[in-house]
Amino acid sequence: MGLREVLTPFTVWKHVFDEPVTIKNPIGRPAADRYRGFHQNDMASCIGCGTCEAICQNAAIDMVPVDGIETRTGDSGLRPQIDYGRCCWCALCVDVCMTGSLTMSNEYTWVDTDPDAFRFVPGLEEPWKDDEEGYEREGKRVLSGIERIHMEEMPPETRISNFEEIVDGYSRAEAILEADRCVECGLCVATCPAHMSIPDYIAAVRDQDYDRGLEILYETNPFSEVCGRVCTHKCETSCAALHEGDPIAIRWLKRHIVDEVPFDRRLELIGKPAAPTGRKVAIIGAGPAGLTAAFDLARAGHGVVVFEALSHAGGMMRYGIPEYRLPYEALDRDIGVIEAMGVEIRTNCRVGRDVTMDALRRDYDSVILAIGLNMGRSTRVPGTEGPGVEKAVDLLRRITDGEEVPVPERLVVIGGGNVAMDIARSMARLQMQKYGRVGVTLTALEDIDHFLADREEIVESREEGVQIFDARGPQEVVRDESGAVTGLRTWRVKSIFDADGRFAPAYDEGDEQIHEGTMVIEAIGQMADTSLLEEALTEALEWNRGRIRIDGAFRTSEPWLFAAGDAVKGPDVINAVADGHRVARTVMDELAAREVMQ
Amino acid sequence: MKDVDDKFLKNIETEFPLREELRPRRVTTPDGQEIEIEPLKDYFCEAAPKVHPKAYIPIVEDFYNWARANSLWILGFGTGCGAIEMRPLMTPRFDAYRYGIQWRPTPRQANLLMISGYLSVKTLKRAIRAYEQMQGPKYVVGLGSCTINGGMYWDSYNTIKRLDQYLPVDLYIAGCMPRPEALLAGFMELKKLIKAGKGEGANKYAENFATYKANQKSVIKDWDMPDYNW
Amino acid sequence: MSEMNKAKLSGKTTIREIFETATEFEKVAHRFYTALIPNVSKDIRWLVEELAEEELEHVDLFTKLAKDPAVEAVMVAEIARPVADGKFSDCVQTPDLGPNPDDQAVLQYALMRESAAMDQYTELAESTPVGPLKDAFVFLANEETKHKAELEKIYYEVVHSGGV
Amino acid sequence: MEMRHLHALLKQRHSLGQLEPKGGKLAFVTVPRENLRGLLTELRDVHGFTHLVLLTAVDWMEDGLFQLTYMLNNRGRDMTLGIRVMLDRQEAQGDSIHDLWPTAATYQRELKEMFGIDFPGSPRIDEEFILEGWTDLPPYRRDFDSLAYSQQTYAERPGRVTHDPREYMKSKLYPDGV
Amino acid sequence: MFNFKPDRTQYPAADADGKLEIDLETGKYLKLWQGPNHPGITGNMSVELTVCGDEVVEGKTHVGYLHRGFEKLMERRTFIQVFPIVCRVCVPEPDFNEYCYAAAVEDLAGIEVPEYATWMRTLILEMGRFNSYMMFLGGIGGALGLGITGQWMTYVRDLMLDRFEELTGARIYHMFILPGGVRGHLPEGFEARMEEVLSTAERYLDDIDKVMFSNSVFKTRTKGVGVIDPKLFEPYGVTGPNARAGGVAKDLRKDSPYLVYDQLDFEVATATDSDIFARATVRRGDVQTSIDLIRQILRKMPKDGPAMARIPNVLHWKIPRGETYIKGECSRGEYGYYLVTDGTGYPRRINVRGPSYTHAMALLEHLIPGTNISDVAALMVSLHTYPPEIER
Repeated sequence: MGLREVLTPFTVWKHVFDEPVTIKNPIGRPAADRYRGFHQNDMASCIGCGTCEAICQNAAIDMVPVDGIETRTGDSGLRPQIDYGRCCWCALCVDVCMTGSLTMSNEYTWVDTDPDAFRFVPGLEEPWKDDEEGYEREGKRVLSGIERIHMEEMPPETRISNFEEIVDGYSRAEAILEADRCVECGLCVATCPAHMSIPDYIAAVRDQDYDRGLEILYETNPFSEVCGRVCTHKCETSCAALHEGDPIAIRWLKRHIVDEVPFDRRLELIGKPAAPTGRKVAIIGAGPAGLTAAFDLARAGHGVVVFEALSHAGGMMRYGIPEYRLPYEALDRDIGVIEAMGVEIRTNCRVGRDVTMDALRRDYDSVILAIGLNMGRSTRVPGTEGPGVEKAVDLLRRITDGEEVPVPERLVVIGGGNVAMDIARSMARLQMQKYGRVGVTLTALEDIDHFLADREEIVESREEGVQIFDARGPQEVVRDESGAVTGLRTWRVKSIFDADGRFAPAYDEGDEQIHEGTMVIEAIGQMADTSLLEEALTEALEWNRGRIRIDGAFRTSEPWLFAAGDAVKGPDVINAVADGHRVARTVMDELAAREVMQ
Repeated sequence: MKDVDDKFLKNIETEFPLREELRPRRVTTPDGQEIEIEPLKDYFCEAAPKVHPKAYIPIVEDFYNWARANSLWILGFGTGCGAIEMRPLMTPRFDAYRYGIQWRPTPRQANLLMISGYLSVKTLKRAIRAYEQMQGPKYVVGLGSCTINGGMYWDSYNTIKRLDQYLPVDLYIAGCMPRPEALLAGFMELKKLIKAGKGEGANKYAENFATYKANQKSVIKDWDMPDYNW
Repeated sequence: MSEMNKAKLSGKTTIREIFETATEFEKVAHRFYTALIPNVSKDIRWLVEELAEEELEHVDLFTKLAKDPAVEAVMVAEIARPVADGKFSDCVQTPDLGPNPDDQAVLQYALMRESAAMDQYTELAESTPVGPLKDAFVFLANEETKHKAELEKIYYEVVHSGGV
Repeated sequence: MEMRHLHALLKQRHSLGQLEPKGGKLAFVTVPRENLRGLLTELRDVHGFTHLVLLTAVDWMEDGLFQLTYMLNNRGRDMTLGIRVMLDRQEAQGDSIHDLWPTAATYQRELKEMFGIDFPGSPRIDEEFILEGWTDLPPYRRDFDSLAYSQQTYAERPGRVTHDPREYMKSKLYPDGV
Repeated sequence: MFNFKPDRTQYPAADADGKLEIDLETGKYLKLWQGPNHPGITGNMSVELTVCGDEVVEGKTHVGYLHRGFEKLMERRTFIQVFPIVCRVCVPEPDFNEYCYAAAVEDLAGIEVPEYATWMRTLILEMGRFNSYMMFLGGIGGALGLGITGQWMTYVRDLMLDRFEELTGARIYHMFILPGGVRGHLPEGFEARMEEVLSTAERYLDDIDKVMFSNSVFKTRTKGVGVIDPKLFEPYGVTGPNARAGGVAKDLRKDSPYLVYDQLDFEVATATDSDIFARATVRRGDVQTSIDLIRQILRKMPKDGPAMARIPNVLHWKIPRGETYIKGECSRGEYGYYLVTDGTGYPRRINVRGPSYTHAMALLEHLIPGTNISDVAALMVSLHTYPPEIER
């Protein structure tokens, strides 16, 4: 031990004159900008999807109803409540948040004598509600996929010359990747008219358990192969994933399941119908609503006969939707399953002509009217009477039936809905086959943002060479001296809806245009052909603004007659399917009730 | 409810007998005397804790409370992870000593027990002992989520979930773990409580002694200490 | 509204007279729609009933205004918010109603009537010097325009409904 | 390559299973219980695997097996070999290696307590290690349900309710399911 | 095979299962419990000492006071849900758990981590190592009654915690390294503020050299005390600085480079005496290495780049069956995660290999007999053990 070793330690006494490092007032010292303090939630952008609850490994989050937040499409109306007797401030909930509404402040002081006080719903009244500082995740969410897996499609130049299906469908690998993005919040289920168990069948895709997937599909939708292709997929508008990225391709995943299960296996999985009950139900119209009802009723053991005026079953699914969107074989397979349940479909049998309503009423326990909207509306502007002006639904029907339809070199379509796109694209294909080029002009009252058609329909139409003139109000079908159509005269629509979104058109007469074409196709709307009801029944029934009045369970005012589908509600396949289920359930209840009465 | 494989179920009486040194027995003292001893009774007082009455004159009680509030002596017992944020408080940067707060190495000198987060059953046993050995009036502060509702160990088989079932908690500080600044804020709040005469944890413990004991014994299966060790 | 109607109106010299005449026109319209009700199929009867109902509302309004001493103030207040016509003319046709018209035909007919009435009141207003009388015509033109706008909404819902 | 070479060398003598390499420096191999001791001794004394990294178990309850993993490391050549021994889950018993590596005694005590795998002869094997007064199944076994035990034994703070968004939306928007 | 048994000639012999025949009632021996009530860095564990006078005859370690059942809890959590709890395994140096776990998951799931993230991880680990050594240097002085080191080192550690806070958003449990990458980028001006901390640290360390390492009292109390025979290193699984203090220049950062250590220049500190003093000097050298490494990393790391790889949706992330072992050199030795997956969304088994497990149990029990009561604390601290990683 040297003296040096004894003395050296004393040299640090020099620090006695240093400025002390003590923080003067440490209580409430601001934490770093990124500090993970107490939670904040932007109530307006939160959608209550519960993904935060799902990821919390401490079960610290409850989803609770909050005053002033309503349950609506795409928002469950629930908000996260956090238990600070559980939280570990890992901020996984922030990272996984689908909308980015959940963040953290850098506030960290919370002292209380009551252990039950440490629960709160962020975004309501906490003092740090509006603090700017605090943890937010860097960029968009990374814990679940943002971008949709690309769907392979036939390129425009290939598809325009034929009616082959455009969309390829996902491969297994692609489907798994896409299904993987789903967070299973279930917000979509309420939006789907048929309330399909969307998260469950997406989980089945992820697990590669297609049998289970198919069974789930058939619980709520016997037209899954059709819907997997042409559904208006409103579910995707309430998908939690769309707030930061693309919504899950729910429709394509549904299709993928059906694609992966061979038809025979499908029949096996669906199984046999229940023992016959001896009851008979007549259904008028073999469209999605009628056939869905038929499927449900037949499965329950009731005898079902479907009356179809046209030569094939399927209704608008067959005669309205062109083959390139929905191949007939796909539709046939869905209908095949329904027929396998023992449903008898009498095609070419028009009620009112080949069989009367009275006869149906007499011979069957119940009758379901599912006639759809099969008559096209006309604008009835001057010049619409006479040759050269067609209605879209009529033309589509004729194309499906294989009839020869007139194909002019240039034509004009009026309308901005899916039917307008369907006819425009169908005619474009026919023109391509006949002339080698496309000459279709599409005009619509609505501006492009208000088109009722699906976005991809518009995009694909344009890709295929359809010229779209939006916000054009038709004034007259122009004809030459011989009466032959030469074009359509339109005015520009300055605005079409008022501030409340109600129809209030304003035209600019000064902006007039003539769209050339030797044919005008009107595709503005459809209506039901209720002539089959005949006068007495029409008088006997209650009506509601032009449609047969039904109650919540699809009963008409006549106890034996039920109505469903587009004719009473609207306006797409999945709604019709949903209606079909509901009306079938009512009919079954009624039949059971009658059983009890007797 | 879970299935239990009986093979592994242990009988508390036979599997966890009282440790040899705690059993009543005859011993020979160093000076040759033979005596009977019963350690659990001989070494500890059996009397249960009593409620500490308030001073008769309010102003005196107020004075007591003021004094108590300004000498929070913490037992240096890091029962869980939160203890690591107490070290900065003992050092110059945060310097809790200036607020009359200091750490003591033995329960006899301390009046504040900080339960710094989760408590395993094994530590709970020691914490109870430490608490009971402390002189009244004494206080308990729970740090972090774990003391409130189990925290991130909510599904653990070895940690208690609610501290207030086993010890009378005067105050909770939220966080996982709470920062030194939050701890200081907690101490200031505790001082206010004591000054207002609301730091009544020890009396609560005395009043509800039977309930606390029953709760403690329901999780500490091998109870091998006297019911109250002070 | 025919030229004859226009002639009838342009001869009037007081507001009260104008309103009384206008009321007459509305009554005629009401009678017309009421008579049409049994002629249309039951499923579109709601439409004709609604039209008749609305004409009747106008009758009530005009009758009340004709008796109201503060009519001028009411009118001035009303016409301070002019209603613009959007000229949604593809539906303003004059269809031959025939014995059993359909919903679209009825609507187009009604729209034509409202449109014509609106035009005529507007014309009368333009040809009348500034004063209470002019205000009365402007007011009436406004009323018909509002009515037409309401009909246009129904028209869009009915005719363009299936435009999916 | 080296790992493969070593495996080829030892395979016959110790009835080793297939070598499962994980990258170049880590590999796993299965050995019958009776060959374990010989293999470990040879690896330690001849091949430089002198460092016992860890000894732990994996419960393959569905197969009725416990897997013991002996992780050995050759520090000079930076090679790690995971040696697996499969034990019958019923009355599971392993062979103590505390005389090869004294530190193994600690691991074996833990395995006894947490999995119920006995290692006869290992020092202090029957003493309580981490747990105190434990009366239930050894907690690391798969058939021990931690959450259920926790809920039975300790009281959770009451008063929390949560709602499933999907079911809640159903109750609000289409209560009768349609 | 080896003679690891301590010299017990003066004391009663142990019987076959290791129990000593000590009759406490003779009055010659006394049982003394050290801990668990203990605020020092040895933490919440206890040693049951049997003493004769002030000499320790036997020491039995008791752990489990901090047992939370992590390895069980991890089996109940999905792969992402494990991420927030791993850091709690070791309180003073949590980042190593995050790294080892993330790397193990990435290994089994086949995920390539972006370059920026690997640099960031290295930075975080070195910052964590620095903090851990700060606790050691404070603790070793404190254990011998030199209170000032604890005061200084806690302060310096706190400065580093400020840097952690601004970078990761938390002081102690950073939860920054997650499977797939890291959670963020360096904040603006971070390098300068870090440099300030590092130079402050160097100044304080300089003082530590004067007040502790050149202090004759410290030297006398630590030199030749608590010597671990290097022959014991392998059988007792001694790694890291404890082994380096005995001349074994093994450091996984050098021997089995992970992250970006192969792109960094550094030397590992070693000593030869294998006593408490040597173990303290090795750590003193290592702090300097860490400081240099942090500077180097900040200089060399890419300025920008993605922080996260694309990972599957964490809510239903399944990893195919497999097993792996990921290791690294933490401040106390070899730290490793043994991860077994079975194709489900949950780990089949995770085993945490903490260096304290071997150092604080068998080794400590072996070293204690024959020491003086007052040296036991210093001995425990010098092994640099953290109880939470023993019992997990």
